[in-house]
Amino acid sequence: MNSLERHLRERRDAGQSSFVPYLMAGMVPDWRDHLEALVAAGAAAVEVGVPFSDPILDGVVIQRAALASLEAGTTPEGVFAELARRPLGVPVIVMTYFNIFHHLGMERSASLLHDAGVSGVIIPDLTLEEAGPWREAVTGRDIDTVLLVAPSSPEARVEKIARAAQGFVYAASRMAVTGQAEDTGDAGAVVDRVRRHSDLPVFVGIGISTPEQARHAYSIADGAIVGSALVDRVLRGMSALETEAFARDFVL
Amino acid sequence: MNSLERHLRERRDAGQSSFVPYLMAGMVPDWRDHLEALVAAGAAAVEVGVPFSDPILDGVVIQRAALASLEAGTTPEGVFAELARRPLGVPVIVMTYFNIFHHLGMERSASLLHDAGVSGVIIPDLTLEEAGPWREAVTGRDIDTVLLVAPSSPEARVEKIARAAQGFVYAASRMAVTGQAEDTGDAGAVVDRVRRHSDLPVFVGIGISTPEQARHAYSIADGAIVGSALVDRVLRGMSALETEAFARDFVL
Amino acid sequence: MTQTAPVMRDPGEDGRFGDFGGRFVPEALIPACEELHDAFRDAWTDDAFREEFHHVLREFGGRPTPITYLARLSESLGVRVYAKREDLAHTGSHKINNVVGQTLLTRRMGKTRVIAETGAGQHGVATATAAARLGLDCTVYMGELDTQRQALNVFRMELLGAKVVPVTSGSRTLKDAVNEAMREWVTCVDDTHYCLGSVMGPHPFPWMVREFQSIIGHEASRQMAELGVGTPDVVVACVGGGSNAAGIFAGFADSTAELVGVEAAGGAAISGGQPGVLHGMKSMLLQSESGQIEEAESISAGLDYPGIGPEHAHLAAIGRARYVGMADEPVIEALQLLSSSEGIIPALESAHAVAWIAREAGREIPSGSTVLLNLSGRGDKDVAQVRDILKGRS
Amino acid sequence: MTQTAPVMRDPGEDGRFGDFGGRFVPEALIPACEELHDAFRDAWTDDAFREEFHHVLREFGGRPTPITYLARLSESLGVRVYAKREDLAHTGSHKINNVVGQTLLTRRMGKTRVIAETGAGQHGVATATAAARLGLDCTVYMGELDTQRQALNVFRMELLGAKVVPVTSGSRTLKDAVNEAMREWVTCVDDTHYCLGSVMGPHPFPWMVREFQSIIGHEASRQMAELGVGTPDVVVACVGGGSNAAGIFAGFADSTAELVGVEAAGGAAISGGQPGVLHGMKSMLLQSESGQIEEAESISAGLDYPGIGPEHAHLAAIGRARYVGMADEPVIEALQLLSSSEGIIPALESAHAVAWIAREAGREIPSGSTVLLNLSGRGDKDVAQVRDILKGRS
Ligand SMILES: Cc1ncc(COP(=O)(O)O)c(C=O)c1O
Ligand SMILES: Cc1ncc(COP(=O)(O)O)c(C=O)c1O
Repeated sequence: MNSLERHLRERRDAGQSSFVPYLMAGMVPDWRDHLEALVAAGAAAVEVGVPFSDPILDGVVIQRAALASLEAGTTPEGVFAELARRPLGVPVIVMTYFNIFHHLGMERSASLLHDAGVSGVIIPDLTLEEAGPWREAVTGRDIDTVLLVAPSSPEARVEKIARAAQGFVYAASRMAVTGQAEDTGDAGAVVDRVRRHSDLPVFVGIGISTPEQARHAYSIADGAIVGSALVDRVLRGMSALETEAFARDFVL
Repeated sequence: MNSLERHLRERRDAGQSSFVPYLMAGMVPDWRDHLEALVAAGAAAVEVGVPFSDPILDGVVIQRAALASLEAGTTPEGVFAELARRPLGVPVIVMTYFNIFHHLGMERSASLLHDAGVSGVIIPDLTLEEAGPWREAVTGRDIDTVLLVAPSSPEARVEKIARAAQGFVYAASRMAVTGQAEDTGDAGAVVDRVRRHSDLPVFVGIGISTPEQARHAYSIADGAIVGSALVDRVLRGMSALETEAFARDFVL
Repeated sequence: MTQTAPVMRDPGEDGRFGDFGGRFVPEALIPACEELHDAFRDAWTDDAFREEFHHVLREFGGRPTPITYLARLSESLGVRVYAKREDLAHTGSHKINNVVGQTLLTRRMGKTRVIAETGAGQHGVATATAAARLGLDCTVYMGELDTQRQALNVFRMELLGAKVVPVTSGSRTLKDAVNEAMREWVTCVDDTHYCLGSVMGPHPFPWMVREFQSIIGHEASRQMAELGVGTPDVVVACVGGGSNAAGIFAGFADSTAELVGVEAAGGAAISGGQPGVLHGMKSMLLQSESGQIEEAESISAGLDYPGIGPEHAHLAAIGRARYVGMADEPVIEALQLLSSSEGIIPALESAHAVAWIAREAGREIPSGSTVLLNLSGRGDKDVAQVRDILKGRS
Repeated sequence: MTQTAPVMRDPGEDGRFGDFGGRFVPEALIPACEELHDAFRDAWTDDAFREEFHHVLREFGGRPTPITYLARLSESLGVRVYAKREDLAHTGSHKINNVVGQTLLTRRMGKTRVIAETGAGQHGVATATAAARLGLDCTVYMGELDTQRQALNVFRMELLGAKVVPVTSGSRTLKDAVNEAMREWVTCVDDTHYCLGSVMGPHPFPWMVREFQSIIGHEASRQMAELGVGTPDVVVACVGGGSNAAGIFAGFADSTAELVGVEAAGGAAISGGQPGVLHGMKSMLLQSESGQIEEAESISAGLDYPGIGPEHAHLAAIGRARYVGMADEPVIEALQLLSSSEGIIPALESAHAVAWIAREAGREIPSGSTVLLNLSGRGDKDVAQVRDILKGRS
């Protein structure tokens, strides 16, 4: 068991709900400060996006963040170097699209991630069937490859995913791309289905954008992932201090 | 034999070359004065155009005259009425396209032409094969239907046309529409071919635009028809007096 | 069984269709018309020529064009509508049939050049196309106004190697382009064939063009039989000069099918015109009180012709076909209807025929009837215009 | 005789073509991809489905398209060039084959709606066309920049009853339209099929689209035999995503013919790209140093794609086909050449293949060779652009 999973299991077993905020690396010059503010607010782990030109699972907000980051000259290696510079104190999960790692080379990616202290990755366009070589590359590097379950995933598939999952299971609350939604959608049903096949922590994501929604997620699952709601505000100029305050409301 | 043919034969037999000028009725307000000037200058007969919207054997100059005339409101019946008002003293030959007579009705056209004292018609799009009903309509009304021979007309056809011709034979000097040309083209050959089959007067037309060309026509045929050269000048503002002077040069 | 003469027959040496047709041209053109008549008559009885004509239309022109059953339209109208898809022929309309025939004939006559008139540019593009294929010189006369309105088609013809001459006389549109082409032809009959674009003009053009276009009707008649439908109750085509209509009528004139030609209301030579003589033929023409030819007016450039082919005038006179006028408004609606219900954007010309079917289904066309529509061309050329019209409205 | 597996084979459950292909999509789309895979596999082994597919392409799509021997071009180049005339298919290109297949499959899956991406609008118009015919709802995603540059195609799709959604993300062109269509598909997989426009995307799209397009190659192979030519020495097609090339290659991959794909020089994924993952597939892609996808650049909108279908990446890797880049300048010249010598104005895309033949005849293509050109589409859509380019120069 890698450290990410151990950490999250411990929290779960201790009855602690996990708030996992997402920010896009490089989207604002002080993105690193925002990450630290999130940690200060009580994030159980942070998700750090590495921008990709063609983010097919992202809605307009995170697309805009990716564009801003790319325009600022962000590169994957730059992000990893920045993360390596100083530990954040909570597990760092990198979220990006598979081409970033493929292009860099899987071995090299794994080694850079490891050196940066990254303990998990979410690659939304790398599903179980295609993940083999990648998982081999990160093996022995203390990096969990997080898998998603969607409302559309049939039972048999949930079972397969649950069996292969590492770190936690990402339960997509709805058939949608990232964004800010009105409710937690189908999260309950998805979480239930995952639970039937796995005792890993289950986090709800996609659309979670208010403390109320997060609390509802905590009531049905082990944690909530909050991306667009946060990214949107940071893009609009929210300061790191304000980020901390905003984030606190999501922490139980 | 109708009076037009008799008149022209007499001239021919008396060794007189015939100058036959053309003007478009209604092309200028004082078109009638120009006709009288032409007669005063010594025209053996005058050709009077009745404007038609789609004159396929006419070049730009006469097209322009037709347009001007139509825009001035000229109608076939108006032209005939004007011609009927007072005789010009020489035979009048009306030139127009067949639709004008067809539309008016052939019987009615023939009767109006007769009443106007018109003694010949040239209908460039009414060839021998189609002329039957028309020739019947004018029969007994002292109106000759003049036929053309073109450089392209084969021998057998020249013979047929020559046999059916009335008034005179119109020898087209070239494969062209009306206009002002540099020379008398193939006139010599065409006239020769006509003469082999007919003892009617033969007049050369199409492109004849200078006194020299006319004189050359007189040397090989019995007369010359001059249209565009005259029409062009009248359209450009030549007065009736100037028309008389201009025309004199064409009269031998 | 007595054999009766076909309704759409060989008009003989004088090119008469009843009272209409004939050859009303300057004497200078008579030999060329006669040469053409003889050459066509000779070629058309020559199996090798016919085979080459069919071969080129098959391998270059995209024939046979299919017949499409318009299922959704039929359902909504209550009549069974089949479309003969001339829109799929090379260059986008039936025009290719005629120009392939005439250019092959041009070569056979030993001529090296063609001239043509064009209105919006369809026939000009088709002629330039067929000429390019055979390496014939090509000059197209086009009203100056039309060269401006249809600048893209001018460029298209130039791409195809043709020369486009703007005609500045008269109304500077199609009618005058015909006049000018005739005038030009007078000067160059020796090496030049005048490739006329419809079943009009002096004999033998109306007959020859009908014969070349009759491939539409003969194909359609065979295809309707193959589809198990047999003779349709009604055959409908739009009518400008009348070539696509003549082409499809030719396959059904001797059958029980009712034949309907749809003219633009503003160019309805049959219902709004009178007998007259223009462009070398006697036919029905739009004319003023004093016999001047009037301009046709229609949103559809291809139907903007004040006359109609003489054989149509004859078919109307003997009651074998009837001709109706269609206003612009329902034509636009019909274009939208066919596009959205069948995935076929018709030419504005062809949309006239669609509009008549849409209007008369369940009325003049009894419910349950079988209707064969000649879809003479595709609407790509018209899309910008239709957009502007619809935009202008909203 | 041992039976060897076909070169362009069934990529199996995981959709691999050697190192390429696969299915790299959000988890939410996996069931839809699997459903599609199963539905296609089932349909494609169902004679009734295949018969309906062929029937619709025959009676609605204008198939078979002919093969035209390009006599004058061949003479001037010293090689015998035959053109498969996809320009004569309904909507003016090979795109109709794919969309007819996918819309029939949509209905078979019980879905009532399709979405599609489009660049310049060709695939969008084709999808809207096929959807209209079946009465399916249709939404087309189109880069906002493209909706402006190709406003007429937007209107065309609207005429056909489709809704066009401008995509404002990223570079606001084709690449982003695909992204957006994928994103949208995530939200509506239940009743909606994503009708992808080329042999790209996640499995089963590259395979399925190739199978639908293979009708081109199978027809062509039969026709070349009927013409007495047999297997050509070279088969040439332009390559954007690669569907028309895959379609014609499919008829000759197991023959001795050399296969050549011609990419736009500014979008040459094979010669200028590296392996990567985009739009659900692993293939060759234009990428920056750090793995960002780069914009392709070409005068031809249909080749403006930074990737290529995975099977082409595979065919290149195993040496069965080769891929060359072609700059804009010779493409314009090739368009002019084919127009003026054969009376066929090709699409700018297809002109890439013509340009390669014109350049390599007597060089890489030995004199006397037989060349089969896939003329993927007609140039009507490009005429205005070509005019502006040529005008800009003079
Ligand atoms: C598509 C189409 N249909 C019909 C016509 C009208 O011509 P015709 O009546 O000779 O078929 C045209 C003329 O341009 C046309 O382009
Ligand atoms: C005429 C034509 N050819 C080729 C292409 C390129 O697509 P593909 O490579 O999938 O055939 C397009 C795309 O729009 C096209 O319109």
